[in-house]
Amino acid sequence: MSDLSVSTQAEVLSAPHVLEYPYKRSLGPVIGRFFTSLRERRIEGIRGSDGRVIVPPTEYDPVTSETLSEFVEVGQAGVVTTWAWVSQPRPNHPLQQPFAWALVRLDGADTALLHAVDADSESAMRTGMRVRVRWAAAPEGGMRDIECFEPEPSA
Amino acid sequence: MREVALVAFAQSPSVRQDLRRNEVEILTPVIAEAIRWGGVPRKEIGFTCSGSCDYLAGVPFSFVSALDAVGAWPPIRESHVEMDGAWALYEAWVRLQVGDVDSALVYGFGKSSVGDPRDISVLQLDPYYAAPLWPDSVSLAALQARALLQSSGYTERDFAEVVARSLRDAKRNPNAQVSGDFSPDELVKARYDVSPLREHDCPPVSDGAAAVVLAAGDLARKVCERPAWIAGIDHRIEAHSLGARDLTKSPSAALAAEKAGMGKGSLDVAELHAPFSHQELILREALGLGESVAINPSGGALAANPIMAAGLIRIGEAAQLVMDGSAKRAVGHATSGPCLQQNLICVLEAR
Amino acid sequence: MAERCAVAGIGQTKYSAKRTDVSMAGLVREAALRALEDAEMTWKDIDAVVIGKAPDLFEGVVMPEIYLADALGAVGKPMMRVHTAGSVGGSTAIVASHLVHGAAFERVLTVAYEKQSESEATWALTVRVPFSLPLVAGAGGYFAPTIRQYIKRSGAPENIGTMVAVKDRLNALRNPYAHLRMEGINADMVMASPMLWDPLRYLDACPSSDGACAMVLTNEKNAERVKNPAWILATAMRSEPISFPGRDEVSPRAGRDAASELYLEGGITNPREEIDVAEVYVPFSWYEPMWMENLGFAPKNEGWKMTAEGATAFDGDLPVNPSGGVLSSNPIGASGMIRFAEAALQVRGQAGEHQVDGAQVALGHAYGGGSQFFSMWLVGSAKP
Amino acid sequence: MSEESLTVLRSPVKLEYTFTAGETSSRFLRGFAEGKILGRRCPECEKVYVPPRGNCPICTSPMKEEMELAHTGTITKFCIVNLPFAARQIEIPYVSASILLDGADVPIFHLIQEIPYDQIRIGMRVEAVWVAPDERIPGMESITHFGPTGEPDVDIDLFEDADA
Repeated sequence: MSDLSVSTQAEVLSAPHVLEYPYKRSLGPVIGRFFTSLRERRIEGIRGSDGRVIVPPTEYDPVTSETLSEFVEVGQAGVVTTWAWVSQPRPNHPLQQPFAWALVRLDGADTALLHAVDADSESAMRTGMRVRVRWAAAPEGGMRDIECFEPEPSA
Repeated sequence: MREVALVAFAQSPSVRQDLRRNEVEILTPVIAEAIRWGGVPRKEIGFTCSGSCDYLAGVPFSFVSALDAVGAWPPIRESHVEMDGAWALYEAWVRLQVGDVDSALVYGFGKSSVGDPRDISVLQLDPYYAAPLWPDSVSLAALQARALLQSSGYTERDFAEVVARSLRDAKRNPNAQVSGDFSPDELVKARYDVSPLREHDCPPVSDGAAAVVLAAGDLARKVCERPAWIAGIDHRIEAHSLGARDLTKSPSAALAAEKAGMGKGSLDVAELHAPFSHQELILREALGLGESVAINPSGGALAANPIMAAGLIRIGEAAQLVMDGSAKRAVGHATSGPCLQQNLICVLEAR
Repeated sequence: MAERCAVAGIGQTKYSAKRTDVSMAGLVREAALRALEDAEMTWKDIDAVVIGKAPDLFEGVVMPEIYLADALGAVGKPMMRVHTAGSVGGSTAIVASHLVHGAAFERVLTVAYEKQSESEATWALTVRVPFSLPLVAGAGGYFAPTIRQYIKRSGAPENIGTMVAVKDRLNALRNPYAHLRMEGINADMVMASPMLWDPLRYLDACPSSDGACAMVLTNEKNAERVKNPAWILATAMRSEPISFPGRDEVSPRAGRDAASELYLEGGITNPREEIDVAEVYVPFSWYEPMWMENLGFAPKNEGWKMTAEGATAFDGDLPVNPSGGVLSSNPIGASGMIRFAEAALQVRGQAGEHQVDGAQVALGHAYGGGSQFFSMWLVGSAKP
Repeated sequence: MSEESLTVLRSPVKLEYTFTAGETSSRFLRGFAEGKILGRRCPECEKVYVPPRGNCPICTSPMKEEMELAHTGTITKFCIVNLPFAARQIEIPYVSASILLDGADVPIFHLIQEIPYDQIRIGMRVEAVWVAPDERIPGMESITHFGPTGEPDVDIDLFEDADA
């Protein structure tokens, strides 16, 4: 494929430029509670206007935009609804060895959570498989308190 | 609704990396060509609106220096959206409906080669639940592609056929960055980027710009032989969290098409802004596009994807076909956000 | 005349240095809900959402409308994000009014915000770009030299800036939403604050705030169901390049042209007499006299006399920034919309403690970039 | 683990870019390495821009004609910066000023030194002070600052409008 990059003038100057900042994000009641329970190795969803349990808990209903407040604890294992295999992880990815991104519908939840699955190979992944949480050793508050998911050992 | 038409469209050749020129230097000749072709003298343009993204350039206010490409003196009526130029076109269309202004210059530009668009796109995501995991744009698109494969009869070969057709059509497009003859069988053997998407299922990294001139009523007829009239234009957005959406459907595209009156007549051609091959399949279904509608004769975003201009280019390409008489009724589509979360439909027709 | 448009609802958050009790969605939601309640509407009554904010670097969230769709009830609706630097709050309101004026939208929610405590304003404004010297030290460093030119050209006495800084902070004491509420503010306090960018002292400069402002704009039919809507009499926007030969940065032509178009469209021939109150974008004290001239309220080089004579004070003949202005609250992306909204509050008679008696016609004004983007509107209590 | 609920998420963001000066700017920057200040002239408006741009911001015509500018000029505006902002790289207080170089029609932006800050004024004549020839690099840092020339002040007529 003819990828044309125009750099006929060799002496055009270029220089590295880094945009970096340690943003400090205030969380508010819903996200704050979710991360607090994550730190205690519990996962809480929130009930939407139509009764669906939404995980992770959104502050406002995705359909009616109503303010949500009723928390519901959900399971720490669930079903993969879709996945994608990363053979070459990028520096910021949650895992640095080949892994799968997945949307995981946890037991008791009606929507899926986006996270990484530490599977041995792409062939180990399929929609509908069950995976469970692998908790981070030292939680700091945030989605990475879930280090990743791992396939549930078949019974 | 006041009659408004596209009377000119210009774009820069899409390139992997333009080391020679900065954004303004790429944009200036494109705007000059659109103005020259649009027939409305620069100083008489009633409104100017542009789309760009600071983060793409890595500096705040990158759109301010772009004003130099427009010649904003004496001072002009001007606005800017931090969105694809297609939304700047929508704002200009609305501005012309007010009635006190008869023409508008719209442009979109971006150099995706300066930063890494796969990571920059992460900062669009939910800053608490998604962005901290850094799921890059190809990873999210791959999740959508897998969901489509599971829920429909489509196969990875169908993805490859979209790519093969696009890159073959792109051979006739002088501004395409990637083009050529590839067989679907050959393409499905290529290595995955993030499975199930292969490198060619994904858009190229591109530097580029595009500009359009809009004119209302008699002015459009005066300056353009065959104006591409905007029969309808609308855009809609869906909920953000991926886990709460049905990624295999595009309800916002379907709703925008309905509101824009796309179904009120047969279509000759559709330029769909589908940066990933599987997204064209989702959009074709959402918009009910049958075999009779030519899809992406320009090669689409798979052949050239200057972020912040690629959506405007779709509308420009569709309008171009109406203006040169090869299409009577066409649709241009633009998308924004992860996995087609927000979609705009612009219906163009000859009158 | 295109479809008439009016402000039917206004919502503001309490502006403060840090809102640690809400997420970004929570912040914009607070203002939007108050605007809906003021307009006696709910989310499903809204046809479209237009959101505005300044550079995304402040919060590190690119194109935040994508994430904020649910919070602002935009799902299934058109949603747009305007960004014209400092003037964005104003231009966002104007874009929203065009959706009503031109494109037959009946009820449009428009919101502008900034949550600057997620990073530091000065960092975002002084990102060091390769091949350029790191000389600009925040907005104050950019505008102080132009202020010096004004002082030299107009012969204004040195204390005019201090007078504006005191006046706006006194006004803020009458505004429950204001960020800075400095009891006992006086000239000595301003003069004692450290000189940051000569001639601008710390108290000559605006604070960095978290905050959001929202309005519901409606067409004529819907406006009539609301008690005392603020009717939009005129809007204007102008832009000029940041640097070209002979540019008058003290009183940019883009501001003058926008003002003359605004007054023409609004039927104003003598702005000083016919406009009852003005909310003007004054992020650094000296910009009040400069904008008085740019807006045609005072002849060239004489704007400072309005400040000196008390004309712009709360009880003056043209009260400027009765809300306390940008000097008292500055969530950058929202500051322009706050000016527009406060003008609307005045003509609706809803400005509470800082209501200017009998205000019938009010000006909302915003500027951005290197004094090169201007957006302004005139609102009135009577239907045009 | 502390008991009360979490209220803040630390979310570091780091994005790397390769910034390209572009053709016109690169020639301008390279000029400094050779001790030159390069500008370009618009063929239509006949105004000289420094730093030069690919096209004229007023009439947008391409600007190809390059010329070398004098190293002397006049201060059109300035400010004494005392703000201790975190990312500063220059000791405060420092004076940054707009300097209209002789022969140019738009000012450049640089430091003023070698004069007590309270004596700096608009209209003052200044000249560039360069680093030693072998230390020059393609960038404005090759000029450390501008210092007073001692010539009498100029009455800058700054405020006529360009009615291009």
